[in-house]
Amino acid sequence: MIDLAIQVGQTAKPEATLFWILAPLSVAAALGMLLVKKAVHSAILMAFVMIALAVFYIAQGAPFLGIVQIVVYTGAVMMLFLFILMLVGVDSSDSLTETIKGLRPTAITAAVGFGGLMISLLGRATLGRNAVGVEAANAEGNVQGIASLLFSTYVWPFEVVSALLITAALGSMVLAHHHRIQTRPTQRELSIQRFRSGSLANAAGLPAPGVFARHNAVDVPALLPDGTAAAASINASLKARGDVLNSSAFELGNIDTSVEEEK
Amino acid sequence: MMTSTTLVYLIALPLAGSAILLLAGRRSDKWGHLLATGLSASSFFVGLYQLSLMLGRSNSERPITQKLFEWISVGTFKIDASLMLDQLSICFVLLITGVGTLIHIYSISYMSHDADRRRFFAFLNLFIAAMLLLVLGDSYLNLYVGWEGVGLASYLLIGFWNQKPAYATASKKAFVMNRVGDMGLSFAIMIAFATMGTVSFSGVKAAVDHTSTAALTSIGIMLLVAATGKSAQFPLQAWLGDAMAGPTPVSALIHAATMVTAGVYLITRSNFIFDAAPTAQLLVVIVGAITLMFGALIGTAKDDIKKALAASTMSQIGYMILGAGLGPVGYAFAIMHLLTHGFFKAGMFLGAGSVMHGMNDEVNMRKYGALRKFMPITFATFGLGYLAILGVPPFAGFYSKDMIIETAFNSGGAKGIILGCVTLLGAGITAFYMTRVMILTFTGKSRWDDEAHPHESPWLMWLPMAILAIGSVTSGYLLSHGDALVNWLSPLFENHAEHAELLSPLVVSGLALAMVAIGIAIAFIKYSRNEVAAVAPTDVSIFTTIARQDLLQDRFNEAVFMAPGKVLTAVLVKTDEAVIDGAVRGAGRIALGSGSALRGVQTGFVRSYAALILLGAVALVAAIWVVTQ
Amino acid sequence: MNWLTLLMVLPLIGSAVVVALPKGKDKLVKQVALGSTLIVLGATVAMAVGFQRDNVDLQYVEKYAWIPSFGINYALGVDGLALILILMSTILAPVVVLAGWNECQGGRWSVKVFYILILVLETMMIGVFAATDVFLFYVIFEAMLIPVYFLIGGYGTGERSAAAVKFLIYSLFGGLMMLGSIIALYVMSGAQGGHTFDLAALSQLKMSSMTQNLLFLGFFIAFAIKAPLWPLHTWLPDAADSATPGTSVLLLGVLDKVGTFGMIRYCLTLFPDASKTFTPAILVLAVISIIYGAILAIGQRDLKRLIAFTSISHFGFITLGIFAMTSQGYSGAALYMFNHGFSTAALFLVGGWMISRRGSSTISDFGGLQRITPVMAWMFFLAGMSSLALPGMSSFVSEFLVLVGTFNRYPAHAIIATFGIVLAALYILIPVQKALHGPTTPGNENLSDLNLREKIAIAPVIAIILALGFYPAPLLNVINPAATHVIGQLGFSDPAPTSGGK
Amino acid sequence: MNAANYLYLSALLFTIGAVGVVIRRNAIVVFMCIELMLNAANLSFVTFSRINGDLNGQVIAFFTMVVAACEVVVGLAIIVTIYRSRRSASIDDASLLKR
Repeated sequence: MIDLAIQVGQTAKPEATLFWILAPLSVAAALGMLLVKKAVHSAILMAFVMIALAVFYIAQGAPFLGIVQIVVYTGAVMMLFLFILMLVGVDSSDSLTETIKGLRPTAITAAVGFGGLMISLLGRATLGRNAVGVEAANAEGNVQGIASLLFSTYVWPFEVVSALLITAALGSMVLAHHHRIQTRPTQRELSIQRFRSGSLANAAGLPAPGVFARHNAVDVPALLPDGTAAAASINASLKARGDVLNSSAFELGNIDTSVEEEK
Repeated sequence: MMTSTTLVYLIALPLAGSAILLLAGRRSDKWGHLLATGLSASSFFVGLYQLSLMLGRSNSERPITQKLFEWISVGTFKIDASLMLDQLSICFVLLITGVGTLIHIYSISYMSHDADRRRFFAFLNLFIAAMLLLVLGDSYLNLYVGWEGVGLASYLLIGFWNQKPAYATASKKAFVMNRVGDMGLSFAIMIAFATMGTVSFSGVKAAVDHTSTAALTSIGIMLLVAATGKSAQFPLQAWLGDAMAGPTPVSALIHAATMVTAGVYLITRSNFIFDAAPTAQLLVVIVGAITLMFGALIGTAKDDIKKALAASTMSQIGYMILGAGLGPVGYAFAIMHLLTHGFFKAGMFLGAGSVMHGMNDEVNMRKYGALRKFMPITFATFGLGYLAILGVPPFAGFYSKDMIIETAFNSGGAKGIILGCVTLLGAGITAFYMTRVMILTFTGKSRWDDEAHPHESPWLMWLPMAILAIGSVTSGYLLSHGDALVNWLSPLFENHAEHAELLSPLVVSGLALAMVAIGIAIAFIKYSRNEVAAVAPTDVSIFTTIARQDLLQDRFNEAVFMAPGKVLTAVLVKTDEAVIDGAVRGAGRIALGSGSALRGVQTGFVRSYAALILLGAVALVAAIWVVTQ
Repeated sequence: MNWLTLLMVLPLIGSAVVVALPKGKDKLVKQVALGSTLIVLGATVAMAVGFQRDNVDLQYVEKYAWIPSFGINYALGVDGLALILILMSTILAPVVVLAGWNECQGGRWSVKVFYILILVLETMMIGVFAATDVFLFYVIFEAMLIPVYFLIGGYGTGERSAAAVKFLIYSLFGGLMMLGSIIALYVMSGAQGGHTFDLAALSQLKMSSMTQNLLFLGFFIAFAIKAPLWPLHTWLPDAADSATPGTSVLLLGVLDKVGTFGMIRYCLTLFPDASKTFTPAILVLAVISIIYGAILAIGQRDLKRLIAFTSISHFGFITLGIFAMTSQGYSGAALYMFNHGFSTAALFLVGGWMISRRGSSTISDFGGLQRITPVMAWMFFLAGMSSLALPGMSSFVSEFLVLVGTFNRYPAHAIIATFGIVLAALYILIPVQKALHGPTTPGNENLSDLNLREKIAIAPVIAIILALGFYPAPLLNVINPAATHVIGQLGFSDPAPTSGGK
Repeated sequence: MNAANYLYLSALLFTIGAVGVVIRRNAIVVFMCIELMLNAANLSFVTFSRINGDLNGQVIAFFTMVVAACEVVVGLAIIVTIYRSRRSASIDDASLLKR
């Protein structure tokens, strides 16, 4: 497939076709990123743009970068994004109404100005009218060409960047690491604490979430003897995410008890 | 010129006394006054020794110098700390140390009840040293050091009882007005250096011939300004009356006999300049004439015995300045009057001090009266001084003052007649106000308060008075006998052409005595025949009122200098805060204001920062777009 | 032997010892600080003894490469002027330490910090006068602000923070101007034979008169702020008002001298033509400073502010002398710098003792001190007499030389400036009368007189003032050769006597 | 085919990314928009590489990717940390840096 892409890229016509199909699509996807409410959808559209760019790289004689784009970006980085999205709530959707006064018109005006000026500038430039092409540079293969540059001219930046990578990895570990201020209480301590607290209501531990015939999951609160929902039976983070179901459907009053009466 | 190695002791002895007394502090309370008196006397003996040496030398070899060290030397501006003693300075040296020693002796008793007597003697010694430096310095700059030194001593002594605010103010006034005069001396030195390249007396004297009259006139006028400041001459006379705040011996020594005559010394010393600058010389005469009338008129209205004597001093120095302004003929007579005046005025001041001593420090003459019986010695010595200042023959003033009047008449033309009449009139008024002082103080009925117990002063006080009285009687005759002083000083001054004599000496003496007689008669009629009120009457003529206010000199200074000065100061202080510092603070406020205005941009929302970055990028691209157009 | 480096290192060693001392030993800290400053003084005197008076070249020259790639050297050397200013600084340092034994109390930080700041400042005071590399000079010039900033802001009184910030911003503004000029000089030196910051080399640069004028202004504004010259003076009263007396002494006595020293060392040497172009304007500013400072001093109610304004007047005299371009004016100005250090030190130290005893710096709160505390009153009086340039005090010699030197070339300026001596009498005698004379005002009855430590501290200052008043030759002999040299380099010679046009 | 077309595309994508950074509130989306801008820049680099006929542009693009990867790692860690304390991924909630 790579060879095919190279072949397509080397002839002008197929490349143009490829460009005029993929470019509008990627612009549309990029615009979509701005407009969709759910972050997951944005991520999918982003992935599309990245793959489209990878194709462009390959088409322009940079197969190594194109592959790296797909493997590193679309593969690793986007996965990381999705992973974090799962962590903070896949389903949460943004409100697209603007809260900071005047920001959106400013941004759009600036963007139109920026884009317009850039395109005007590019149009004025004489660049690219007669591209040299990287065929000569890629004579010994694109990977070899990049490698020879990386390990000669750019060896120092290369080393620095490697240091940066390690530092970044360490840094993210430090950031993500939750620093404990006190020692973790033991089971024994927790139990003592429960019994000594003001009420004995929770002495036996928090109630388990509801277990019902029609729905058996941690997102439904248990019912108390008087039939009301026990808020304490739901995990706090579920509550924070808003992923708690209403348990009213399982309340005593709403269940048909006629059979018992017959006895 | 011959050199000497002993001149410095004249100054060093009293200076050492002052330093020892000030540094030793209370430890020297017991013997400090004796040490100071002894050092002053020993300085006097050094002076006598120098005089004896000088008498033994011929006229041209009499001046001697002593170079101590190189004081200032920058480029061509070379000033040695060196002393010069000539015929003129020896007169002053003996006057200063002689009268000074007598006044030291007097003060031992006069100040015996004062807790700070030691400090008083330290200041007196400091004054003697500074005054000697003034008359011994061999250049204008050395003179300047002594000039300001006596100003400092005068300031310290006028303000000796500075716990009284009025006295402290009086001392400050004296110092500041003296500084105005000092400024004149500074200018004179600067002009002399700029035009002649030297400021030593001998150098300037040699350079006079090569110097333009304009430069000499400006130097002369500036020297005159200096003289008016130090000698309380018009228009810088206002401080002298207030200077009577100091203890009476100070008034006698500094503000009558020595320091205030420094202006006369300066003009006489600079005779070569004034002789070559007639305009300046004329101004000297005018200042002298105005002041002698000014002082005399003030003297007629003063009830404070010391202020009346101070006015008299001002007037008498006016005579001296006038004499010195008359050119070569007048210099010697000015000095002669200076010396005789030193005796009789110091004697009278000490007499006044003696009266105050007996009268609980009362100074108002209207509260005296009939003291003749209680203070016979004081009366006698004061009376001799009185006769001397009037110019009654054969007392000292007769010789010296009549000479000045005669010279004035003979100075030629309308100027001579005007000056002669002014001096004659001054003599008449002097007779009037001095007689008034005598009558109010010593004769008539007693008008003093009950708690006053007038008594004669102890011998330590009347002895100096007696010696000075002897001087008032004899000094005139001794100095003028065979033209002794004139001949003594003549080598210093240019030989002069004799003027045609307008009036003969005999006529002048007759006229002067007639004026004196008239003055005495008026005073007798006014004060001896009528009852004198113990409280000054208020329903007096406008002239008396003005004279009592020192001819409005203070009001003039207040209105013309002090009030505008205060306004200027206040305005400038406000301006400095509001405008100059205001501009600085304004710049700060603009920075602060623009900062807090721009702070509005910092909303804390990352997205608005991002929008700003985007705008910045747009601006950058736009700039590129424009540049690459 | 590298005397100058030794002088600069000694206080640093002292401050290192102070750092190493354990906490709570305040007295020991003070003793160490005093000892170090005395050792520095001894070394300075030893160095001064070996100074060749008639040699107009820089002496005790040291030069080591510091940042070779920019042509920056650690280069030191002194001429007569720098020598006496270093001497003045090192004499004042122990005096200040001894006089202000307790003034670090009430500060934001500890006693140790106070003395570390003082000692570090002393190093810089020496360095700023000794530097012959413009870059080194600039670095020290700016770095000196730091200890002073903390001394004012940390140990002062009243609105000390505001005053410290005002001082800092004013000075930084001037420093920035100078930095611009220095960079321009550096760039130009690159085009004319190699990049350098060496003062001697830079003074040989050729530049257009426009360039020279602009660069001159950059330097001059920095120095005019330091000096301070009207109308750039308003930081000084505030700073002096808030600083402790000791800090004020170092600030007015030494740091401000950097301004006038810089005018001679840098403005005149680097830009002779521009100096001549701007001389008329500068002379006018100097005369305005003299009169304006004096009048404002008369109008002050606060003792410290009054002293600050008298200094503005005195700096006017120094500037006048420098730009009069005569040997008398130059020598007078140089001597004035030295003398002013001591007369201001005396005023500030005694004034500071009065203020700390009375707990107020308003002049009218005092009264009758001459009867209660005679020694203190006498010292204040003598300091005042020195400030009004009474003959016999050292300041008279310098002030008169400045006036005579100015009169020779610019009579009108000299005449107006001379009116300053009458105003000086007023601005000294008014506080003397209010504070020392008159009846004892309530609240003053129990003030104590100077103790032995204070007497020992003030005695050398007064002794120097009096001794140099009668015998200034030791200093003049050091200054004079440099004076003739500098004036000659600018193409001037003393005017000959004019004979008044005859 | 004119290589400049890629540059136009790059400019458009960059602009869209910039707008996204400004108007979206979700920190993760903002982050993705930043990635979009970086990618747009990379496209330019690759295109310039082609126009100039040497591989330097591609190497720079490669470096950009590495740096972007670092940035993502750290940035997402920050987002997680903020989320942990504030229970929100909206960047408007982290507005402590205000007057």
